[in-house]
This record gives sequence, structure tokens and C-alpha cells, in this order.
Amino acid sequence: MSAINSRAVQCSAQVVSNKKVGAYHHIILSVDSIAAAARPGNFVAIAVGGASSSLVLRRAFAIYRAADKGSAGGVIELVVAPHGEGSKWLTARQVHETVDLVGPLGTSFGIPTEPVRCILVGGGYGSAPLFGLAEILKARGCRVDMVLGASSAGKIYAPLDGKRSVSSMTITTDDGSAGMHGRVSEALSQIIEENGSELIYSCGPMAMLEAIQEIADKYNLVHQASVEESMACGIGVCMTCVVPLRGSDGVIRMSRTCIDGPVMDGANVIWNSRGSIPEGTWGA
Amino acid sequence: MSAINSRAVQCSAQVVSNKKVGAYHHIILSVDSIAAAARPGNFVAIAVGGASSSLVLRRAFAIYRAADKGSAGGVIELVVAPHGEGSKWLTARQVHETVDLVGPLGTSFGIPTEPVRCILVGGGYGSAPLFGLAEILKARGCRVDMVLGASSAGKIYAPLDGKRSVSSMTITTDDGSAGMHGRVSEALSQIIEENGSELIYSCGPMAMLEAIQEIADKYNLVHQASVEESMACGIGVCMTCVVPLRGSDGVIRMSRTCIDGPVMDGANVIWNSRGSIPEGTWGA
Amino acid sequence: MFNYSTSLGSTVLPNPIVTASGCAGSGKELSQFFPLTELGAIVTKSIMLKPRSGRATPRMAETPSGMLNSIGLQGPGIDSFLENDIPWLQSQSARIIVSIAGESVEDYASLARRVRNIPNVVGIEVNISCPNVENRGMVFSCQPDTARAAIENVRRNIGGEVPIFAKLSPDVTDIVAIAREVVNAGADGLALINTVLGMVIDVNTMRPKLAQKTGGLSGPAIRPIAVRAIYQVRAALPKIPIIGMGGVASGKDALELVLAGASAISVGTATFGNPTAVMKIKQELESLLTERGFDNFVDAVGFAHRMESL
Amino acid sequence: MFNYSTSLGSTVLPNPIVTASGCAGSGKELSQFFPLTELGAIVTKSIMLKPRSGRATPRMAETPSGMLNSIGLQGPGIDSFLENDIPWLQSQSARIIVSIAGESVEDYASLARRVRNIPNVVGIEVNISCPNVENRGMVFSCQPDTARAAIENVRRNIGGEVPIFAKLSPDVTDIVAIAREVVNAGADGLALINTVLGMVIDVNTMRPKLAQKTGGLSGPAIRPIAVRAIYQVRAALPKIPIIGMGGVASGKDALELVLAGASAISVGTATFGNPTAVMKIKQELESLLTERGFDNFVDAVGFAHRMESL
Ligand SMILES: Cc1cc2nc3c(=O)[nH]c(=O)nc-3n(C[C@H](O)[C@H](O)[C@H](O)COP(=O)(O)OP(=O)(O)OC[C@H]3O[C@@H](n4cnc5c(N)ncnc54)[C@H](O)[C@@H]3O)c2cc1C
Ligand SMILES: Cc1cc2nc3c(=O)[nH]c(=O)nc-3n(C[C@H](O)[C@H](O)[C@H](O)COP(=O)(O)OP(=O)(O)OC[C@H]3O[C@@H](n4cnc5c(N)ncnc54)[C@H](O)[C@@H]3O)c2cc1C
Ligand SMILES: Cc1cc2nc3c(=O)[nH]c(=O)nc-3n(C[C@H](O)[C@H](O)[C@H](O)COP(=O)(O)O)c2cc1C
Ligand SMILES: Cc1cc2nc3c(=O)[nH]c(=O)nc-3n(C[C@H](O)[C@H](O)[C@H](O)COP(=O)(O)O)c2cc1C
Ligand code: FES
Ligand code: FES
Repeated sequence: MSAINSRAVQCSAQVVSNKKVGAYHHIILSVDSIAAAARPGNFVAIAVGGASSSLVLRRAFAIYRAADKGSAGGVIELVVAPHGEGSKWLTARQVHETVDLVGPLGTSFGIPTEPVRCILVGGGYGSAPLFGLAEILKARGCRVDMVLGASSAGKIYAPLDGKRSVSSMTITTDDGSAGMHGRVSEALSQIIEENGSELIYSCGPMAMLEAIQEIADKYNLVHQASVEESMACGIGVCMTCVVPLRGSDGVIRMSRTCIDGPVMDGANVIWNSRGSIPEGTWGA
Repeated sequence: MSAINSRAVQCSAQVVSNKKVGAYHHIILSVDSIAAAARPGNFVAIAVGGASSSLVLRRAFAIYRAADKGSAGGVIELVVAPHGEGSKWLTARQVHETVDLVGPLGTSFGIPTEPVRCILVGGGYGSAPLFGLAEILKARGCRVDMVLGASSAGKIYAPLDGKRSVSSMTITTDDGSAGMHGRVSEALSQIIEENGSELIYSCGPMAMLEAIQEIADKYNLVHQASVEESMACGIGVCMTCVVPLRGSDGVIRMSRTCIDGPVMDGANVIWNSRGSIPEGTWGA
Repeated sequence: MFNYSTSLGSTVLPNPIVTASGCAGSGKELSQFFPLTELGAIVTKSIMLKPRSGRATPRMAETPSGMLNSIGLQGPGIDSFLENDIPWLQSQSARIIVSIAGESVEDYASLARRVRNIPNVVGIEVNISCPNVENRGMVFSCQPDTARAAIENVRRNIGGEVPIFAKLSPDVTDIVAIAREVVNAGADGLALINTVLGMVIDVNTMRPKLAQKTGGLSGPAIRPIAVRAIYQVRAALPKIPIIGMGGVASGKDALELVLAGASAISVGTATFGNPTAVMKIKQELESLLTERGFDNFVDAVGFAHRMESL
Repeated sequence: MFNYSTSLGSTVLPNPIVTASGCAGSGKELSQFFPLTELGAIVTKSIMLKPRSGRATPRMAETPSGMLNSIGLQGPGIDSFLENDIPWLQSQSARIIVSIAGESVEDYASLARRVRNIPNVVGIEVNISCPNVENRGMVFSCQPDTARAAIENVRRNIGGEVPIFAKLSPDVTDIVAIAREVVNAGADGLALINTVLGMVIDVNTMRPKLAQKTGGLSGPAIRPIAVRAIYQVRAALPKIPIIGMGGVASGKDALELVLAGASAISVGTATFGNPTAVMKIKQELESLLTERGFDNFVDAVGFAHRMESL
């Protein structure tokens, strides 16, 4: 069932650049072969806290962009919110320091072979993996409408050059400090109806993904969601990051978001199941 | 019984300079009032490892030199061996970073009121507190003979300007890579006999201090030893740093080297007692 | 105005932050950094009948996010304690919780008689996590019968003057069973948890690092064990006040123990890393509670259990 | 030439570094980072009779130098395990230690019958640190009688083919007593220690962070507890081989457990922080042992006890 990302390797990644952008840090890391292997939706797992750290688990970050530089290796870019101890440590790294990194990990967004009309929906730093995806979709001739939401303006991550590849860009904020006042899900129906969207890609908090799935169901659209569960290992060995997922055989299994995800078919995820095992789950 | 150093305060000390010197790092910290309060033999206790550190205990370092700069505060200097995790973290601090520091702590070397002939014996970084002491003794008209020992040349800490205040400087190394081949204790008898020394000050590993005490006993000299036991708090609240010490009332007590020391009357310390409680200890 | 006061049985303290036994010296050492009246109370190090020199050194080993100690209850004995330490603490107007420790059941009775009716003493913590010399050195609180016997002997000798708290070891199969036993024996409250038995081997000497071989593990490493023990005991005995401790180094840590069911928080190892840790924790906990809309500290005690009561 | 091989009863492994049950997935996930033949053996996650979806999420909380988990033995059940996982591991030429877990004494017997005589299986780890549904969910290894019953049932169904190791919980008053019991019941060796029961409270939701409330504490935080348990059991039962585990993240950590008495070292949580942790530990331990003049790994096992034997 599981789809181990066979390209994953461990490397010592050097910080090439680390800049504060709004509420986030935009970090560039030199990572050798990982850049060439990365696909939109993949993530990396980074050891945090340094030599005498009390933080024993890796932290997961979506790959924002990857640039393969041939024999010179390559770089990946991350967008990191200084949230807790681990991400604060990471955003405090200076140029030339190195971090221990494993990647690329997890599944990536599926790319349609035909030009289709897509909506890309990102919440907070969840916008990060969508820009690389937008470029690829655009190159395939897809229409790309992007919707980015956050609690307030500073938490929207939308670089200027990121807008190149999108046909439209809608911003929503919970407090109305930028773009539309409200949630991304509220903006979505209108865009779908106006553009006849066929496919939704999303990345953000679970509650947002769940709300998007309801809309996808309503309009009968395919929804590829990048699911963010709390992860201990990122490589599939700990079983902490699971969500109930209906398999192609119809059976619900507690599936690892680090291996069977983070990108999952939203229609198959049993949403809002934190705290309980849905009835009918295999083995439950 | 105990002699709390009532001048101790807690402060956020900024790194002014951090330079590698032989096997050590010479670190200058700006510390406000602590500089004025420091006496030769006092030490400071520093929190190590940063925000998410797994190292929960402070590390003790002898004050090498202190310079009071009046209203501008003051600086203290340390000589630190990058030994384990804590000291490696400290020696990796860059200029402008701050460390959480408590000091000055512990007892200081007693200064004779009359000019006497003194020997100052230091092992490894144990030489650090002796240079400030030498200056004061010299100013009082004392003869100061210094003996510094270490396992090899790189581990002798003896700055050029430190020699200003001493009448003679003898170096010993266990491997003969600098100065006399052998241990400081072996050089000592000769110096005592040549100069008619009256008082020994020492700072270094316990085994060295014990060997010096034997010589002090033989020549019937006073020996002020700076004792280095493993410390958890540095401020007298944990009882981990004890050595058996005979009090003025003749009773042996397990006494805290952080409060009743580090400078103790060598004749009163019951040496070589690690692993057992000497007979006759109060309460044992 | 936030009401920070807490109740430990018949005792009311102005705030719930207290020192941990054995981690605050005689009080003098800390009073250099803040006035002892700022504390809810000072918990003294466990005092025994006779003077005790403690264990041989090395007595300490640092461990990941924690430390091992085998101080071995070094102390001056009850006579000197009452003559010197207590009057000094009284002179500082400190509220005092006296911790007592015995080597036999009879010791506890004798100690209890000595610590009755002392001004400023607002509670007695009975450290029964110590070896019983009459029973192959088995720790009192690790067996229901010896735990009960020790507490009964204290109870018999202390009327209702001040509440008594039984301090339990977490090194047992069923801490709730031991808690029930000591409460039935007359403890007014509980102190949870003492250190966890551990060992460090020095890879250079290739022998146990502590002279005593084993020692007690404390510090943030054991906090999840403390939270679990407090939560379990609170669930079983919701009316019994608990002095909680184990790895509290921040207001957030303290809040975890309070939500689990602690009415007061003892701070031990954190003080070694930071002499003003208790003051920092006191401030941070107050902020966290007010941010969460609590007007009274006591309303937060055991709040994590609210599911069960629905 | 350093001889790194170790013996676990009748089994000889080329080196003593093995994975910890439940911390190496199905083997496939790690084989991406190094060949499984580099391990002394792979210890599989505890398999039960039936498929099991495990506990609800959140299942994990990070703690200072450790983590809590309540995975709840999610797994495919013995049929699928024997059909899929084992053949794949055999195809990799991995040496396999199969971990089994039951909900009743009878489960252990049934599982033992299924895992007899499987090529490449060099040992059976019997995880008796799980709840006994027939006895109010009490953990088998926390009571001498249920610990004994589970092991007896495995022993009766496994001849001398491969050694069986009883995996014990540290959450007991007297681990030596439990160890004696299971050895008398027929265990060839012991696996020490399983996780320590703990809890984390989320200060935002103000409820236990894990859906299951309590979870098992692992990682460096518990290493001193593991070293102590291994040392105590080794002192009492010096001939019984021990698979040691608990917070090993470096060669130095592994050496501590070896000196205390472990003949093999399981690495769990460290793999989550570093997928190649086992390989690093294997290299570092070899260096440390050769630096200390050991020619044979087995000479270092229990070396910290040499005082006693003088
Ligand atoms: C697939 C994936 C991609 C991600 N991409 C990004 C990204 O591009 N940018 C970014 O800023 N963050 C991203 N995150 C979230 C990020 O991993 C967490 O915010 C981070 O782990 C928090 O670590 P901390 O030490 O700062 O916070 P703490 O809250 O101290 O973390 C404590 C523990 O909880 C876990 N945890 C806490 N919050 C989360 C969360 N929201 N999701 C998962 N685990 C959590 C951590 O792994 C850690 O074990 C991603 C998470 C996943 C799973
Ligand atoms: C009064 C005093 C003055 C000191 N002055 C200096 C100095 O000027 N320069 C210097 O380089 N070092 C000095 N030391 C030694 C220094 O404190 C230790 O080397 C340091 O604590 C080791 O920390 P670590 O994390 O690097 O090593 P680790 O070995 O990882 O330390 C682990 C633990 O053991 C304790 N410990 C280890 N070695 C020693 C030791 N030799 N003495 C005391 N505690 C130890 C530490 O406090 C810590 O808790 C002094 C120690 C004392 C007690
Ligand atoms: C050095 C040291 C000495 C201690 N002495 C005592 C003592 O005398 N009596 C007692 O009941 N507990 C004693 N304890 C246990 C603490 O009071 C406390 O229960 C334990 O350390 C857990 O809290 P902490 O993690 O905040 O330190 C001692 C702990 C340490 C670290
Ligand atoms: C996520 C996780 C899952 C575990 N699953 C099992 C299991 O299935 N069976 C078992 O016997 N032990 C299990 N354990 C316990 C480990 O095998 C090991 O005994 C414990 O974690 C201590 O080792 P460590 O500190 O190296 O992780 C698990 C531990 C963790 C962290
Ligand atoms: S994070 Fe460990 S299995 Fe997914
Ligand atoms: S170091 Fe704590 S009492 Fe001396």
C-alpha cells in the first residue's frame, strides 16, 4: 500500500540564505541530489536544536522550490513559520551553518496529462509547495487559479514572482487585513463556478482541507490534499502520523501521512477523525 | 559554617571576545557589577546549551581576570577548555551573543597582610585564577614563584603579560613537550628550598592538589587550594559538590566546595576520599 | 484581580509555587536572589533524627534533560535544625513546610512529635521514599504496609494542627494503591513525585558513576511520569490536595501539573540551572492562567479532568 | 581484529546492534538507508493475532529528550505478517527477531505456534508489556503471575528452536522479581526496557495531549532507568542474556547499557531523529570498545559489575 519515496537520502545541508518575509523565514539550503529528486508536494525532515538538543524528533517542512544545478548539486527552498522550539531554532540558523536533512519524502501532487482547469488553495505556509506546482501546471497548459488564506495579512506567503504562473490570485484573511474578509473555502465556490474548475490542489491546516473537501464533493471535483499530521520520523517507521484513509479496495486503514501522504486523495481521507478511530477501520 | 558570597547576582552577560589560545578559549564577557565584586579564586556559573538544551545544570568557570569599568559596568575573562558538551557550547559562542551567568561565587584566595614568599601552582586551566592573584600579591610586595603544569605544551595557559607579576615561572609537562618533564609537584620542593617559600596557592585537578598538600605538610607550609568538585548548582542548594573538610572545631563535615570553597585550607581537606566517607565525619 | 492563593488542606498559601525538598539548601542560599516571602512556602530538605553526612561522592551525574543524585539526606539532624534553620526561616517570615524522613517507623513518630506546633510551619511533608533499615532497605513508600505504618505514626503524633503530605516514590507498580493506603492512614494530602531510580555508567572508568551506584532521576526528563502520576491519583482521589513536582522549569510545565491535579508546585532541579527559576515560574504561570481566563488559581487545579465529570 | 559477534542464548549475531520493536516499520522503510544485513537483527513490531488499527490520534507528544507514544500496536495481524512481511525480510537475508503481543494468555500460545521454525527467525521477543483484556487491562509484565503465565504458554509451544526473550515493563516495584519469574517460566533471555508510562497535557486544549491520555515514554530521557534495570537484573541473574534498550542514541549510550549487562542493544526512538542512527551507533560502539582494549564484544558485557566479582 505504502509508497516509500525511493529517492530519499540523508544529507548535511548548508544554509545558503535565510531571510525574514512577513511572518515567515524564506530559507535556501544546498542539498546535492535532493533538489533534482524533489517533486511538488514532497517534504524534508530536519534535525533541530544542535548537538545537545533536548528535541529528539525531526521537523517536517514542505519543499517550496527546488533548483537542480547539475554537477554543482542543487538547492531547495523552504518557507518556515517560527512556531515552536524547533522551527525557531531553524529560522535562527545563519548562512554557512549546516543542518541534517532527509528528503525528498512523501508523495507528490499528481500532474494531469491533459490541460485542465485547476484551483490551488493554500493556508498560511501551506502556499509554499503550490508555487512550484503552479509552474508545472502552467507549462502543461492548465488554467491555474490560486487562493491563499491566513489569519491575517502578514501570514499570507505569496512572493511576487510566484504570481507569474497563475491566471488569478485570490487572497482571504480571517481578519480582513488583506484581500477578502473570510476563509478560503468561502471564496472557493465562486471561483469554481466562474472558471469551471475541474481539479483542486490544497495544502494547509486540517480544518481547511476538510472544508475544501465538502466543496469538492458538492461540485464533484477531484481534490488532492496535502495533509499535515504531527510526525515523529517522517520516514514511515513510527506510525504516529496516521489518518484514516479509504484504500482502492474500499477498506479504511490508519495510513501514514509521511509515506502514503502528505498528498492524498481528499475524497478518501476520513476527515475530522482526530481522537477516535472511524467505524469500519481495518483491524479496529 | 558556610560563607555565601553575598555579592553574587544573576546577569545576562554579553560575549565581548572569544579567542582560541592553545588548547583553550579566552573569553571576555561584559557583566556589569560582577566585575567589581570579583576576587581572585571566585568563579561564575553559566547556563549552557541554549533554549532547547538537554543540559540542565550550570557549568562553573574560574574568573581569570576582572576589570571594573565604573559606570560602564565591567568585564570578566575566562579560560575555558572545550571539554564536554557544555564547555564546547560555550567556546562556540560568538561576539554579541549573551549567556546567563551567576557570579561571583565561592570563596577567594586569602591575601597575606605582610609581604611573604608565595608559590602559585596551576594545573591546566587551573592557572587562570592565579594571574589575578599574582598581581595582587606582587602589589603587596610578595615574592611570587609560579609553577604551571599540564599533560602537554598546548595545555599550559600562560599569557605573556601574565609573567609581569611573577618573580619566576616554571613550566612542567607530563610528556616533556615544554619546560621540565614531569609533574608540578616534582618541581615544587626545589623551588621551596631555593626561595624559602612560606605559602602555597594552588588550583587544578584533585590529584595534583593532594600531591601539593603532601609537600606543604613536609615543609610545614600553609596551602590554599582551589578545589574543583563536580557542581550541579554552584550556589549551595544541591549538596553535590562536597568534600570532607575538617572545621575549626575539629569536626569533619561534608562541605560544599561551591560555598565553603572553591578555595579551602588544604590542610583541612580530607584528600583522596572520593567513593567513601572518611571515618569520623560528622553524622556518618 | 487574579486570585493566586491555593489551599492545601487547612493551609492557605498566597501562591502555589514552593521549593522542592532538598533543592533549596537551608533557605539562606536562595534568599540572596529573592525574598523567601515571595514563595508560597519553602519546603525544607528532609530532616532526620540524627546528623547525617550523606553519601560518598560522586553524588551527581547529569543525564539528558535531567540529573541523578545520591545526596543521601545529608543534614544536621532535628536538634540542630530546630535550633538554627527554623528560627532563621521564621526571621525571614517564610512560610515553612517541614520535610521529615526516617529509617524506621518509630523514627517518623519521633520526628512528628518534634515538629508539632512550630510558628510559621504550615505543613509537614513526610518523605517516605527512603530506605527502611528494618526491612532490608526497602523503600517505605514502595510497599503498602510500610507506607501506611509510617504515615499512621506521623498522624498519631500530629493532631489537626497542620496538614501532613505523604511524599511518594513513582517506582511502584500501582501508585494509586499506595496513595489510597496513605490517605486511609491519615495523610491530608500527597506530594508527587519523588525521584525515579536510575543509574549512569561512566564509560571511562566503566563503573557506575555514582559512588552509591544508583541515584534518583529528576528534572524535565521525568515530567511526563509526574504528570501521569498526578493525573492518576487525582482521578482516583479527587478531594485530596496534591503538591506536584517533577521537572517543572517553566510556567508552562507548572500549568501541566496543575491541570493534572496539583494544588501546589514544587520546583527542584530547575533551581540548580537557574537560581531564580521559582520566581520565573511564578510569573509565567500567573500569565498563562490569566490568558486562559482563570480568575482563581484553584479553578485550574485538575481542569484536565473535566471530560470525566461531564 | 575485533570480534563484534554476540550470543543471545543459542543464537549468535554478527554484531549486537538491533532495531527496537515498533521502531523500524516493516524493515522496508529503513532498507532505503542501509542494507538490513548490517544489523545484528531486525526486531519486528509486535504482531498480534488479528489486524489492529491501533489508537486514535494524536498518538505522539514530544517531551524533553524523549517522546510519548500510544500507537497501540497497529499492525496487520499474524496471517498477513507471515505472508508478506516475513518473506520480504527473508528476501533481504535479514536476521529476524519476531516480537509477539497478546491480549490474553491464550493469544501468546497461539502466536507462539505460528512463529515456530521460520527460516531467518533467530529469536522471539515476547512483549508482555501490554494490557491483559481478561484482567481489567492490567499489563501482563506488571504482575508476577500473568507475566509467568504468558511466558509459560510461549515456552510450551516453542521448543529449543530459537531463544525466547521476555520484554518487561519498567513500571513495577521490583523488576528483578518479575525477571526471575519469567526466567523460571522458561524465558531464555530478557528484553529491557519497554517504555515508561507517562502523560503530557496540552496547555492549549488543557486536556491530555494523546487521545489515549497516557502513553509510553522513550528516548534518552529514560536511559538512566534502563541502565539501572539492566544492571539490577544482570546482578541478580548473571547468566541470562539481555537485549538492552532505552534511549540509546550514540555509541557511548550503547556502551553504558553493555557495561551494565546487555548482550545486544535495541535502538528505537533514535531512529526517528536519525534514520541511520543504528549504523552510527554500531560504528561508534566498535571504536569505543577497541579504544578500551577489548578484543571481543562479549568481554564488555556486564563489565561494570567486575567490582562485585572480586
Ligand atoms: C508534511 C509537513 C509539511 C510541513 N511544512 C511546513 C512548512 O513548509 N513550513 C512550516 O513552517 N511548517 C511546516 N510544517 C509544520 C512543521 O513541521 C511544524 O510546525 C513543526 O514541526 C513545529 O516544530 P516546532 O518545534 O517549531 O513546534 P512544536 O510545537 O514545539 O513541536 C512539537 C512537536 O509537535 C509536532 N508538531 C507541532 N505542530 C505541528 C504541525 N502543525 N504539524 C506537524 N507536526 C507538528 C512537531 O513535529 C514536534 O514533534 C509541516 C508539517 C508537515 C507534517
Ligand atoms: C570551581 C570550578 C572552576 C572551574 N574553572 C574552570 C575554568 O576556568 N576553565 C575550564 O575550562 N573549566 C573549569 N572548570 C571545570 C568545568 O566546570 C567543567 O569542565 C565543565 O563543567 C564541564 O562541562 P562540560 O559540559 O563541558 O563537560 P561534561 O563532562 O559533559 O560535564 C558533565 C557534567 O559533569 C560536570 N563536570 C564534568 N567535569 C567536571 C570537572 N572537571 N569539574 C567539575 N564538574 C565537572 C559538569 O558540571 C556537568 O554537570 C571549573 C570547575 C569548577 C567546579
Ligand atoms: C539534589 C536533590 C536532593 C533531593 N533531596 C530530597 C530530600 O531531601 N527529600 C525529598 O523528599 N526529596 C528530595 N529530592 C527530590 C525532590 O524534592 C523532587 O521530588 C524531585 O527532584 C523531582 O522534582 P524536580 O524534577 O523539580 O527536581 C531531592 C532531589 C534532588 C535533585
Ligand atoms: C513509536 C513506538 C512504538 C513502539 N512499539 C513497540 C512494539 O510494538 N512492541 C514493543 O515491544 N515495544 C514497542 N516500543 C518500545 C520500544 O521497542 C523500546 O522498548 C522503547 O521505545 C525504549 O527504547 P528507545 O528509547 O530506544 O525508543 C515502541 C516504542 C515507540 C517509541
Ligand atoms: S512520521 Fe513516522 S511513520 Fe509517519
Ligand atoms: S554545587 Fe550545589 S551545593 Fe555546591
